[in-house]
Amino acid sequence: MKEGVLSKGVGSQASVVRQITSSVSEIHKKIVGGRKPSMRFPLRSLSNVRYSPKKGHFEMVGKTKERTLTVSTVKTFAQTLRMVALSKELIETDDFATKRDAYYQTKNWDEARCDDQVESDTIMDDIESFYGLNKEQLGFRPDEHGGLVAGRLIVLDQEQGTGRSLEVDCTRFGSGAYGIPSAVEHLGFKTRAKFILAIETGGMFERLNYHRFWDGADCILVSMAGVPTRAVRRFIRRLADEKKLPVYVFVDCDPYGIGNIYRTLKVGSGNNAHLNAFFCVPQARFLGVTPQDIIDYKLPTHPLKDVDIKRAKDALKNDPFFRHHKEWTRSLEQLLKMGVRAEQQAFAKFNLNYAMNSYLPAKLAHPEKFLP
Amino acid sequence: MKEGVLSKGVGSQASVVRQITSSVSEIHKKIVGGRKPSMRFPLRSLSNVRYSPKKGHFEMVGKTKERTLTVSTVKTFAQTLRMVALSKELIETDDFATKRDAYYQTKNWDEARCDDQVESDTIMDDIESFYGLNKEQLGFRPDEHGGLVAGRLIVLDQEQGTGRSLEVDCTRFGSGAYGIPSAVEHLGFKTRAKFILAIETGGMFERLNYHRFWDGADCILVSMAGVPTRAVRRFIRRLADEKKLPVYVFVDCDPYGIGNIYRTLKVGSGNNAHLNAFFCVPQARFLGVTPQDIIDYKLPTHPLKDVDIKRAKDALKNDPFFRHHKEWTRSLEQLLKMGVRAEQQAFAKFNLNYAMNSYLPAKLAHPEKFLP
Amino acid sequence: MTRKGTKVARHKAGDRAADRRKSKSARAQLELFTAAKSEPVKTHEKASPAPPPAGRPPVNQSPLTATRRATAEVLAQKQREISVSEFFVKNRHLLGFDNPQKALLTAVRECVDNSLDACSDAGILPSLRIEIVQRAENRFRISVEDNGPGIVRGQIPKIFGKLLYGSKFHTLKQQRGQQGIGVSAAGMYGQLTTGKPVTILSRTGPNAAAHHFDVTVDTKKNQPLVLRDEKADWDVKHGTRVTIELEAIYKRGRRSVDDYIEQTALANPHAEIHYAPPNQEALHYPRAVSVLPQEPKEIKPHPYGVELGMLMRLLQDTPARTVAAALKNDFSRVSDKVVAEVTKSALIKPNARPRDLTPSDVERLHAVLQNVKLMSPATNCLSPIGEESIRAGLSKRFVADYVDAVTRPPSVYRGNPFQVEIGLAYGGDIPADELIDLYRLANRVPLQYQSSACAITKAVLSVDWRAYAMSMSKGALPTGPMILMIHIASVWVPFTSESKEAIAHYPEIIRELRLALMELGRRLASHIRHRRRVADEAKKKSYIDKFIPHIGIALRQILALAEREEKRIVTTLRQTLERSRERMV
Amino acid sequence: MTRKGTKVARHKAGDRAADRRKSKSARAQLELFTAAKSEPVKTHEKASPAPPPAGRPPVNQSPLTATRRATAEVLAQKQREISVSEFFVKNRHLLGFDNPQKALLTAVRECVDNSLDACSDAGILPSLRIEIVQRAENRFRISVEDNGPGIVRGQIPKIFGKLLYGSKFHTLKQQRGQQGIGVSAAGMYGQLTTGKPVTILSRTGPNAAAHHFDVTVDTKKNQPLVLRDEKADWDVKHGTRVTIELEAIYKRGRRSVDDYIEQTALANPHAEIHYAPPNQEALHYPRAVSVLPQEPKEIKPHPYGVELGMLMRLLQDTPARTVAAALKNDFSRVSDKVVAEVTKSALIKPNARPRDLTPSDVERLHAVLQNVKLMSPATNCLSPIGEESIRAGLSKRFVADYVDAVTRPPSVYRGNPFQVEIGLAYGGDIPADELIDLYRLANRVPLQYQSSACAITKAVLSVDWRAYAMSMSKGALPTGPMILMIHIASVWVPFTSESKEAIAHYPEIIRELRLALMELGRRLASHIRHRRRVADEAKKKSYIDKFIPHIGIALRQILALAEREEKRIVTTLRQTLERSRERMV
Repeated sequence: MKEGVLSKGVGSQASVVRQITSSVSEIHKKIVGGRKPSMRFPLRSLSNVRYSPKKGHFEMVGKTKERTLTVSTVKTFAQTLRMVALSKELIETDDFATKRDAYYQTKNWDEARCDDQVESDTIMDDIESFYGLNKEQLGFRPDEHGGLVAGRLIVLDQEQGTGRSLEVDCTRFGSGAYGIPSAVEHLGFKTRAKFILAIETGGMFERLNYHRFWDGADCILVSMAGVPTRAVRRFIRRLADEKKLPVYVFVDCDPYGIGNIYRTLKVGSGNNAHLNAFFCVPQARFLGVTPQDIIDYKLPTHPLKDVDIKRAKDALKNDPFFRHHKEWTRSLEQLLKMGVRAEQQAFAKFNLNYAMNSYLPAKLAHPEKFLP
Repeated sequence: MKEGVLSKGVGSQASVVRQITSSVSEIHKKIVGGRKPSMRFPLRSLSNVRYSPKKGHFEMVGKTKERTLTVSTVKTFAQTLRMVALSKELIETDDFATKRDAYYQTKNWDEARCDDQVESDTIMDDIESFYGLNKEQLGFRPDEHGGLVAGRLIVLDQEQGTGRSLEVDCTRFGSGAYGIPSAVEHLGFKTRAKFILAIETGGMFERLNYHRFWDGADCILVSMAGVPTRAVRRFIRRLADEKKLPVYVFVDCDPYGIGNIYRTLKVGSGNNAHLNAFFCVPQARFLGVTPQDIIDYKLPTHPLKDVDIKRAKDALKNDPFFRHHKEWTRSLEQLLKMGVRAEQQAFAKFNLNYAMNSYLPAKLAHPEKFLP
Repeated sequence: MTRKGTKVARHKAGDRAADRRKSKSARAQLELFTAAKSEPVKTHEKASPAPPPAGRPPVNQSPLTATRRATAEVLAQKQREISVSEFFVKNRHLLGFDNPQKALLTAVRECVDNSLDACSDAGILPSLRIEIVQRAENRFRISVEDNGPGIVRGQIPKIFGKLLYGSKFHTLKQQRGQQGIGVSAAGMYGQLTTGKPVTILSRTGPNAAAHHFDVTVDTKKNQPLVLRDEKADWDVKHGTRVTIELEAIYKRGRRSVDDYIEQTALANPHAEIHYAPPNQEALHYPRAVSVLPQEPKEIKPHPYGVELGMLMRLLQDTPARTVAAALKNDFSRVSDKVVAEVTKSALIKPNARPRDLTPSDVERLHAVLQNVKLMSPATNCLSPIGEESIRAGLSKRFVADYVDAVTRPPSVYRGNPFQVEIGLAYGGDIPADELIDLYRLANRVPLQYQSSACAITKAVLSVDWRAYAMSMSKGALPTGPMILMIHIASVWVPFTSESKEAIAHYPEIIRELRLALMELGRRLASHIRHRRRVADEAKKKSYIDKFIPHIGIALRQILALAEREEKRIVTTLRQTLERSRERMV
Repeated sequence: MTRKGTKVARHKAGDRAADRRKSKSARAQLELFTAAKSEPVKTHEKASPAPPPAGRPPVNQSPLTATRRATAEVLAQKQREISVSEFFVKNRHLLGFDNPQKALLTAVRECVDNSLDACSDAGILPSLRIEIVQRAENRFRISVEDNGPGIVRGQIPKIFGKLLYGSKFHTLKQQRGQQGIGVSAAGMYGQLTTGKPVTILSRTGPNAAAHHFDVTVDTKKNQPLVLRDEKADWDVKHGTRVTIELEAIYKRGRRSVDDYIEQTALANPHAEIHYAPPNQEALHYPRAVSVLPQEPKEIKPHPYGVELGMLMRLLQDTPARTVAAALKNDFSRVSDKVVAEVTKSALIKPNARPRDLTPSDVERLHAVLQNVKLMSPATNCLSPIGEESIRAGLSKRFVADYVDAVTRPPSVYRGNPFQVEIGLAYGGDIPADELIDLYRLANRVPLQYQSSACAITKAVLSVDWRAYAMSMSKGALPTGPMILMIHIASVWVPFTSESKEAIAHYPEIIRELRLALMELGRRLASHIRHRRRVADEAKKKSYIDKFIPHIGIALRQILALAEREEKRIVTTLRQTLERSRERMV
């Protein structure tokens, strides 16, 4: 058991098992009493979401739906309970199942089996929101992971089986890096870094790591490789929370880098609002590349594609986060007016290490100017 | 300079610089003599490729094309030479440029600049085949990397700047893993493992790593996450060559897992034959999942999609590798006849650790039965 | 213009000039031609069109009138009347004789139409015998025999040897034939392609003799030429047999004669048909209904849609003494009340003499007539197939889950009554993943060509079938296990061409079609939904058995219960759910 | 059949039965109807069609003949001749009067065709004045005035008041009008929709009086009705003005009258046109060529494609004494040698009397005539626009980089000579990213409707334009900066309908079109390639200046050379390359 690393409160393994047992006991009692049990879930749709500037992420408004056990719902009810049983077993045996694994597990449920993974994923989402816990706490993991770390950080883990503590020193991997596992709840951290730098592309991450940028700048580098996965977001969040570190984000200057990568990292996504409390990083700030940087640094650009323009206009019109922050509204409008985008690697035009030697130091001297 | 880790022969940094200087001196002499210089490249097309069962990979037959400096070729010639100049500078300053970086560097070449990355990539491919070296040896790197390692392996690297040696112990990452850098030429290895297990999905890799499968089985686990990148292939190749380790491959049983992932890892790809000498892993053997496994283990399956069927029929008809090995011909025909595919995670149906506790041990007891 | 283009062109021009030199009057023209070539000609300015000259400049009296070739007097001598037969010989594609395959179908159809119409007029349940015999590779002999009233001897030559001759053109009632062109045109086509006359055998009753005629058309005069006229032995009590030999191609499948005859049987359930296709087994379509359709009655035109010029003409020609009488006698559905209302609005005295009305009087009258509220035309001029018969026919022909039909009440376009009826078959053996089949019929005659140009197709496409649980792509017929049979009955079916292949897009017709389609669509959708509900119910009931055990398993696993407790959960829960189901139903 | 479907249907059937009760004769029918409903009817078996009865069973003599409604004699009394005017009043969509917008175009076109033909016959360079005046919301008055030869007084009523009357139908030569229907049909449409007669003003020469006629058509008789016939003052020396008032809609843009007139000017560069559209500035299209096109000559039919029936008829009617003479006199291009060859092959004596030939003689003769080698028909019956004039017209109308034209030699379909010519304009201001514009012309008359049904469109689609450096999607016209103007001249243009909108798909015509298109395509492709080569050459030359300095830079960097050495590299290399370029050119 990994209780040692986990906090004892909400979400600890023992408390999850307690939550499960007590909720299922309720159902048991109702059934035996000849009544129809029911479960109440927060509504997982955009209509139940708002942006909370205070909490810094999208949160649910509180609309719920109740699912009562009837002839129409008996299949879903049975599937949900069997999935809860699997979750309890995983926690108790200290194992995990990826979403795909769980899908294959349902193949043993005869008529109650899932026909595709969408079906089992939905059941998992239901359970997640029912208990107010995240999948990882329930013993499930996403299939995707990814995300590399280098720099002034020691990750605390333990050996499975022996339970022996491990210290993973992220300064000691040379040109390699530390690969973030798909579940990070059990990890601990030791660091004296001043900030976390989250980077869009593997190319830029490698350059900074290769030249040990983290050494001079006293920081932790995280490669997101596109839109960050749940594991990467949760890793950054836990690290930033526990060690009170600011998080700076360095992505391409285009509606994808701003609207998808940065926004998802910082405030989460609209249709998974029940998870944002775990998976967003409200302390994130936007270092660059900003539209103004394109002008100031005369960066080589490419024209905005139709899909870029649509994405930016959508963000300005519908996204509560961008609409809340006037600085962002101005910047996105500026970008649309300029009609171009620029990549973080565009600095390579001047020289290969310009971003590292000139741009980042200049920016990092004034974090107060970062976009929110 | 990293000469310490690199071998002194062909491909060492000094020898690459010598190769460049001497070839360009030739060109210089011709120009000054009023003659038109030329460069000779191996032809990079399928017509110049055959499968060498002895070498275990696709190799070039030896057709070449000559490019003489004329009015029509002057642009490409100028671009090629400028790219060579960049390569030499990278090696001498012990730096590197990703393919994207290099594209941005061309933006300084005024009229000779590249309009898109395809153009600069082609020039890079030309240089690669002209010198018979790989990009990484020339100071270039792919933008994509990825690939994680765990298990009984110590990677030897050194600190950039200080030059201090580093030992990265891949048993000490806990639930995390070692992320392979995009260039691996400079790495060294220490290991007593008995084999390398290359795994298609991150999910299966995590499961095996989490349960320290490498501990009992005495092996090195590599997560390929789909078709392996150049870095992953080169990493496995160098490790297997230097340490004389067999490589077992564990992928989904479908035409993509067999025809794309496994085949690319083992023999390389047809249209990059000039690189296969570096990037393929001829010692790789196919552990599973085999079509026969589907029957033997009664695995849950999905029907083959049209694209799967097309891919398998193509392989049977056109792929020299599969055509050479009768065992493969039989297996692919069997798969087509069954009309289904199965994933490596399908074993999760029986129980989550069935693949680890039952399937893999049974298979590993008889590596001689693996498909070639 | 490139060098190359010009060079080739000059060469050609040179050739032509050389040709010209051979003709007597060429010299002058040649010089003019050369002049025109070397001197750039001033022309109409694209960018800024010249403003019109002030006033009216005289038309340019060409300076070249010296070369005039003919005077008005010379031209006048060439003016001649053209016979309608000559006209249609040159334009036979207008009548459906575009190509040998279509010609076969058209010829058979014209004969069958005539036979069915004759039986209908005479009140005889039709019994047809259709035979196609191959005579050479591209030559066939068709013969159509009926048990109709026969044709009196004196009429036979004109009916088969003269175009635009017949009984139907001036009659406002529902008939298959309309213009007195069809069967004589089929004969003319045969004559043109094989040189053979049309052969007619006809007998008007058991006491009359049967007559055998061979007839061709004298196309210059549009008059019959009788090659044979004799009495004959014929063991048929009354009826007519027409035989035509023609150049043709016989093919099976869609749009074939076979297909046409099958659809004809479907649309005429009261007819019996024997059909002997070339080189194949004969087919027999027995009668499905042993009662004649109601006889369509002849009617007068309805005022809606009558055109101004027509009304003027009518008021000139009427024998009636007053406007009121003229309106009442010459139109249907014009009552005294309507006359009073109409004449008042148009500021005309009802007892004015029709010929005394000024053009502007008539214009006002015409405008008022279009807007006054009138009864729909009498329905008895139309003879729809009827919902029962359509459903019976479809049920017989197709293995379907669901068959429905709608016959709309009669309506009117441009003064012509018409009526729309639609049959629908759904499910069963009908292919579910293809575009639906659409059978188009006009006055019980199947339409096989030009589907895309037809108002029927347009109406089907204009309905959003996705609202009725069918799938449908933009611009295409819906997809699904459905067949539509659409019949338009009218005293005058507005075909887009003489070959009677497609119906013109009159808004009134499309509106009626849409109403019928949407009614059927709604009923179909409710059928499909009902069927789905029934299936859902059954499925849900089975859920209790299937899934409750899993709730038991899960609870036992999570709460570590005993097996006995698991069984109790399953039993109790089943009772609870079945109780509540009973309450629901 | 579901419960629901049946229920609704029964209800309706009940309604109809109730209606019927009101009619006198309904009782008996109603009983029959009920019987038919309750008793399942035996029918044709779908799965196993009954085998044909052995022998020939007698046709079913219906047991219900007691209800016969009419006898052959009664029916015979209704038979009547139908006037062609009546026919076309009911079927006016066949003549292009489908809707008010198209009616306007058709009426203008018929008048303009007549004027241009008259000028051509008389050898006068045409000068037309076309005017359209709006009289009410949907009412217009068109008038077309020409400087033609005029019409003699006695002919005016028939030309404008009788359908199928004219000089052109029996004449084998290239003309715009063909059947003597057009202008009288336009007048008849005007009369029908507005009640107004056609007004004609005509004068045959400076010494003759001008006549003013108002004429309508008596549709029952297809005869003119003259409402006015008087002398008039008219300051025009010779010519005709026709005025028609009609219900119409005027719109601008594609397929408009404006468009038609512009294309007419393009196809008739020898004509001057003044055009005053309604409520807008007038336009003037001056003459582009001051020479009359060659006069098309009348010819005899060519033997190719003459049909068997036609040949039989001809041999019956000919005044010639021998078969040889008949063939030589009544056909064009039949020489003595041809006669000898043909009669020998057909086993016929050349001096046999034509009337003595048996039908099988004629059949053999017909077969032989189709296969014998004959000269193409005389070209002088056709009057193509000509390559020069087409190029001149296109150059004037469009800002293009490249203009080309091909006039094919005359060819023949079904005995009718025809000739294809095509103009092509490419590049310049013509939009590059749209489907090409296609102008279709027949005997110099623009065709504006039914493009997709036309042989011209089919031929353009059948050519693979991608082979000629254009882009093209399946089933669509090519895309690119190109305009095609395609003219078919023939003594008889085979339109698919009377409204002259599309040309029928004769293989001979499509073949000629394809040959002309492919010739133009090849020349266009070589033009485009040449232009690309020129551009490439220029680009390569600039390469020397642009890229050699980069080779200098690279070499200096790699080999660590001095700046002086870099300059030497650049200079030497430039000399080397320029030397070899000179050798190449």
